[in-house]
Amino acid sequence: MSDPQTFMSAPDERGHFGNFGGRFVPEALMPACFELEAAFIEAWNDVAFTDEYHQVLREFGGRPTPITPLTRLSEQLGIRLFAKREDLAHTGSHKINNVVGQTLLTKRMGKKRVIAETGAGQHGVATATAAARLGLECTVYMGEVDTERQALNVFRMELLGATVVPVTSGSRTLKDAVNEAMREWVTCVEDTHYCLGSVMGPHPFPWMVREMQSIIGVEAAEQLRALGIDPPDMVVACVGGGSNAAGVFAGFANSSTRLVGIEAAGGSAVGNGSPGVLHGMKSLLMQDEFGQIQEAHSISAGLDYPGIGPEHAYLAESGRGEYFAIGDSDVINALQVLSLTEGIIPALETAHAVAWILQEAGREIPLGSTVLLNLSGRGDKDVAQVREILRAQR
Amino acid sequence: MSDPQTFMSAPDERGHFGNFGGRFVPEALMPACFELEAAFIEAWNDVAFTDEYHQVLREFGGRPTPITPLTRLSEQLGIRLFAKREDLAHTGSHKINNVVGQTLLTKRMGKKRVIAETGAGQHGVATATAAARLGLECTVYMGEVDTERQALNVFRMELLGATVVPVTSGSRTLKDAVNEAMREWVTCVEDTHYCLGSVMGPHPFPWMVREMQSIIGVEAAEQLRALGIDPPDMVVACVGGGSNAAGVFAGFANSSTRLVGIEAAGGSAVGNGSPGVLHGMKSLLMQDEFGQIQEAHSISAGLDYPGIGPEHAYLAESGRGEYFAIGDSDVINALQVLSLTEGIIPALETAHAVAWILQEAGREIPLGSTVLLNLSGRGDKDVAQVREILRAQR
Amino acid sequence: MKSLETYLRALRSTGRKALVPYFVAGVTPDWTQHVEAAVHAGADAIEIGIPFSDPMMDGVVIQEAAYQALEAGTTFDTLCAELATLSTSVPLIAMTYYNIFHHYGLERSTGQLQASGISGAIVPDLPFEEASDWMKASSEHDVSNIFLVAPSTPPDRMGKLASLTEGFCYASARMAVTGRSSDHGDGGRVVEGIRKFSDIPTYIGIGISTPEQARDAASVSDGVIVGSALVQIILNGGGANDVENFVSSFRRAID
Amino acid sequence: MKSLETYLRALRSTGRKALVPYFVAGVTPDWTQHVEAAVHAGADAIEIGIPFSDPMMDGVVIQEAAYQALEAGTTFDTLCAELATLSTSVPLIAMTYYNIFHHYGLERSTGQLQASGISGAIVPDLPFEEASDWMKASSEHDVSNIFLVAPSTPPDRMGKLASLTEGFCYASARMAVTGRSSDHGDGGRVVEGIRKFSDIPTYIGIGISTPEQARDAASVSDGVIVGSALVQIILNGGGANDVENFVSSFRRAID
Ligand SMILES: Cc1ncc(COP(=O)(O)O)c(C=O)c1O
Ligand SMILES: Cc1ncc(COP(=O)(O)O)c(C=O)c1O
Repeated sequence: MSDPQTFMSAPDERGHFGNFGGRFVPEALMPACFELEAAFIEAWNDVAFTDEYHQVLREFGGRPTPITPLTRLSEQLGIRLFAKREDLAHTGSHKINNVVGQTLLTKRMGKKRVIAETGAGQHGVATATAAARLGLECTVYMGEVDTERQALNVFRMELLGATVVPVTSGSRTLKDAVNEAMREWVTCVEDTHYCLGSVMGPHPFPWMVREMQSIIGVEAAEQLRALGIDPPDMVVACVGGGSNAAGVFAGFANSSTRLVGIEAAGGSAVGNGSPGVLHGMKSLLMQDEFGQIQEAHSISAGLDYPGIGPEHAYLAESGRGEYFAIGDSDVINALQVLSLTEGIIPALETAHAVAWILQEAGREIPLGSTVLLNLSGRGDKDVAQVREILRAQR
Repeated sequence: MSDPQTFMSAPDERGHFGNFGGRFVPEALMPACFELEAAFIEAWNDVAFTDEYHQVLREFGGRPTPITPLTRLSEQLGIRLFAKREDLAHTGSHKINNVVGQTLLTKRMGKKRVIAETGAGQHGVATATAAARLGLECTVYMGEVDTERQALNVFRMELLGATVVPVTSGSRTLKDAVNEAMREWVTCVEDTHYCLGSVMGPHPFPWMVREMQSIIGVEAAEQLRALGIDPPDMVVACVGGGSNAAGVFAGFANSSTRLVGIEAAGGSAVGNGSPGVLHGMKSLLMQDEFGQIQEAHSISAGLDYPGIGPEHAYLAESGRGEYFAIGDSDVINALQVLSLTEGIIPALETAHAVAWILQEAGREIPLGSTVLLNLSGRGDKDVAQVREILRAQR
Repeated sequence: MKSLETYLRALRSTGRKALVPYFVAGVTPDWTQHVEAAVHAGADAIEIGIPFSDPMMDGVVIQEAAYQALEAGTTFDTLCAELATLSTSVPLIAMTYYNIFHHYGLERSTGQLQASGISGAIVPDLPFEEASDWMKASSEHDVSNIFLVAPSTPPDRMGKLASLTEGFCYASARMAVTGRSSDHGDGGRVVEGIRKFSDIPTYIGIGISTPEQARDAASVSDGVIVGSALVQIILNGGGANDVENFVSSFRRAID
Repeated sequence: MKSLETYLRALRSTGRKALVPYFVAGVTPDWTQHVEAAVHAGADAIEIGIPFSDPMMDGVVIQEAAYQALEAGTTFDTLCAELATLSTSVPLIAMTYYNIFHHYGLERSTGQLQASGISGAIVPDLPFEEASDWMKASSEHDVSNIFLVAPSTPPDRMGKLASLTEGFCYASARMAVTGRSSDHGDGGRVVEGIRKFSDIPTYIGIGISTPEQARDAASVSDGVIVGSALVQIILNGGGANDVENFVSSFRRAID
């Protein structure tokens, strides 16, 4: 079970990572899942496809993203800290990797439209972006509460030609946007691909999205090797659904590197969750004693999700991955520290990982360790919110 | 005069590009200009320095930025259009190239503080960023009107540890921020470097900033060559002070490529200006019949400047560069077209260059031409403003 | 053969088309009286929706009802206790999402269903590939495991579902979640497909909202399931009388 | 030697310290009366600020005055016309930024200065390296070209400036723009430096705002220039009387 070779390869044929994963969707969607799985496997094994995917990420997406040595912070913490700069990717986060892959696949499947869910709007903007590039139609489902909180991102998607549909059911946030996207997908599977935004949902999504994000880890491992670090002692990433974490972990799964995922304390599926079934997957979920899904509460919209991707549940259960949680107040501080010390304003999601490193240097992270932080996104989307919070504190 | 070899090399020893440039500053600042010139020449000829500059831009700044073929737009316009993606550089525009160079130079000169002017805040944020990375103190002068219009950028600079000083003199915008930064520099030249944000000001700034931005053009020429384009028929860039244009032009100055700069119609120093002296340089300026400088008026804060860098004035006068102007309404349309067609929301500044290409394809730009657009920055900073404008139009 | 299927096959053999109304448990305090009214008006079986926080297969009407039921404190335990007070002659069939049973425990869930007089379960987000544990547990408690077949289901898969489903086979009339559309959809085509593989009773559901649609659907199948249209009446404040009138009108249409 | 220098050398030879008040032309409609009042109170020369939109060398007080003057419609032409009405015995010295003259034309500017009775010019953003055209034009019209020397000016450059400046040499008391600070600054050190190279009269300016500061500065130089403190009085609404009192107080202090 702890043979590193067994981690982060393909799931079993029904999409299981150990006890997690699988495919829990209405019968009407099963054919679409099969079709997608077949199309993905076929495309992913076709060099022409993967070449195009890599080319688009290079020419359009801004890859490879650099590794930045965080020199001043390293000195302060007594570790050697590096950042993988997904904040420099087009649209400002790792989300572009996945949507470039999925929109190319959409075209290859002969579909002319994508739908997507979004929380804060990062995945929605990324999807609208990749769709615009290919001339695909795009509809994005977004909780009504989020459309109000993130009105500018709604406008951004509209500028990119997408239609944004406010979701008025349930808590009117990300979780409900996923439900609604699934409902809509049922009605239009013929010509529409559901471009899911993280390593969650029914098979093949968790696997496919991880594969499309693994470019982060593959690049990072190579870049660190060039710096003489092979492998680093630890890789740290924030975890909402878990796509940026899965992507970076994938480059180090079969090494001695400790893989550390940081959840929001108010959305901690590993820390506070239990096995369950939601959004097409079996995974760890925050739920009450009768299996009703609980709402997550986090300062960062991208981690405001009561579940976690099934492969992370498996990594957690098997011990290959370690998962910790960070509360809202530490997050604001971490954002400030990284900005002040290194000139990089991280996304609030990313700031969770930063906060954990600040907290654990010299404790969970032995002094002198080499640590790779996956800097999943930039904080521009968050500065207005952070400003309000800091004002309220004063 | 039109021998391409004579363009975009060093200015004469007093900083003249033809009839323009030079050094028009209070006597108190002359020694600082000499010191800076000497330090720049010495550093720029020291491989250790240029290596570090390149390394920081690579590891921290996100260089090289890619060239994106704008396939769908090319098809629509009947030209072959490519974009140099400065929007993917750290902090979202080409401004980072210059500030990385100048802050490294600041440290090398043994100074521990930088000051800067900013209009919309892009150069201010970039300077604060580069200063934070090196632990330099940073003060940014910003017109009071702009601090209100761009409150989020003020907060961003503060997050990065900079002090933002609202300038209450004159029109309380960029022009006055430059005046104020110069006034302040007089009082603190000893330990403070003035990190000027464009190819303007007294010698050596126009030359130094162009050199530090020329990485754009050098990269682009090489990248296009790899695509079999050597050289392109035309390079198009927006022009405020002119740093992104100078940077990209520098890669093509000694070729047959047409160099085209696009000013804002309300800030058109070439189209509506005449020779004059401002902010330490002789250049083309918008001024009234008695030599009072006029306020520029543009939808885009970064082009809201009544002057232009002296080397551009020279390129315009000599005919090596061609300069045109674009009005506000075409800019909004161009921003929408690029977003919808290619999935890239450009900065309003950049959208001027896009608008000109949309307008002139098949006219000034012969069908079939290969054209490089310098995509100087991303539009995230502008979406709130664009939203208001489009709302007001409806 | 589990008891539900025996019952429904016998029903069909009388020539009667089955009418299966759907209720959300706990949506109002008097919801069990609605169930009784439906039976009184001629329902042949009752689908009991167990509310779930994230009803992915349901449209706005049932979402809203589930939300109200949860807000009112409905749990699997409370609704089972209420069902125990119900004296009705027709089969009860649970409809909910897998997480409810998975979290409660499969063995414990099916035991409780049986104890509450529920003889079948529809779990729309549990495809047969993932259902083996559930099928094992439900077999031990005489709970029939009812699968849906969708218009998109390919023939080979249809055969598999037709052979696995117990009690009846749920033919989805359309590619949509509950409560949408107004025509009678693809139900007939789906039923035709199922009948190539099995003679199990086949009912059409999803989007049947008028007596006319029900008549059309019943004419090509063994019965109809009526959900959102009925739940809407209850959300509008309708009482047992309204339920009885509504169900009666469907009864008359399909007889 | 141009006439201004002849005059100022003669003044020095009498043992009198020069007092040079600064006015912004056009800041109020009666600004020329302020000039006259200053002369009446004992000013030895007058600095006439020609307002410019972007006064890079000036602090907030003079900025504000220049702004008001421009708003009132002051131009190089209007202020010269007004100066022509002035009958005063002391030299007038223009102070402005290079763009004003550059745009008006160097030859035309110096001609107009001369015609308006202005015998010197301070152009703080025109270093000698860029000044040859200007020096040529001003020579043709007996306009003395006055250079500033700053505390940061290195010795070799000081020598060059001392040899080029005409009329007097402007010793900047501090590294600052006009109107700041309260001590007497580095003026003495700067004057000392200049005197190593030239015996031209040397006046201290920049930040001289009280009679005490003026006395200190005059004690180590040939005269003082008083700007912002005086302009502030006018911005506050002060009239010719207030100007006269202000200038008198400085006169008394340095005599
Ligand atoms: C910058 C950033 N990081 C992380 C996340 C969390 O998603 P995931 O866990 O799938 O990487 C998001 C989601 O919006 C994000 O925008
Ligand atoms: C994106 C962008 N482009 C262009 C400019 C104009 O500056 P320059 O002409 O120096 O490139 C700015 C200035 O803020 C900018 O932010």
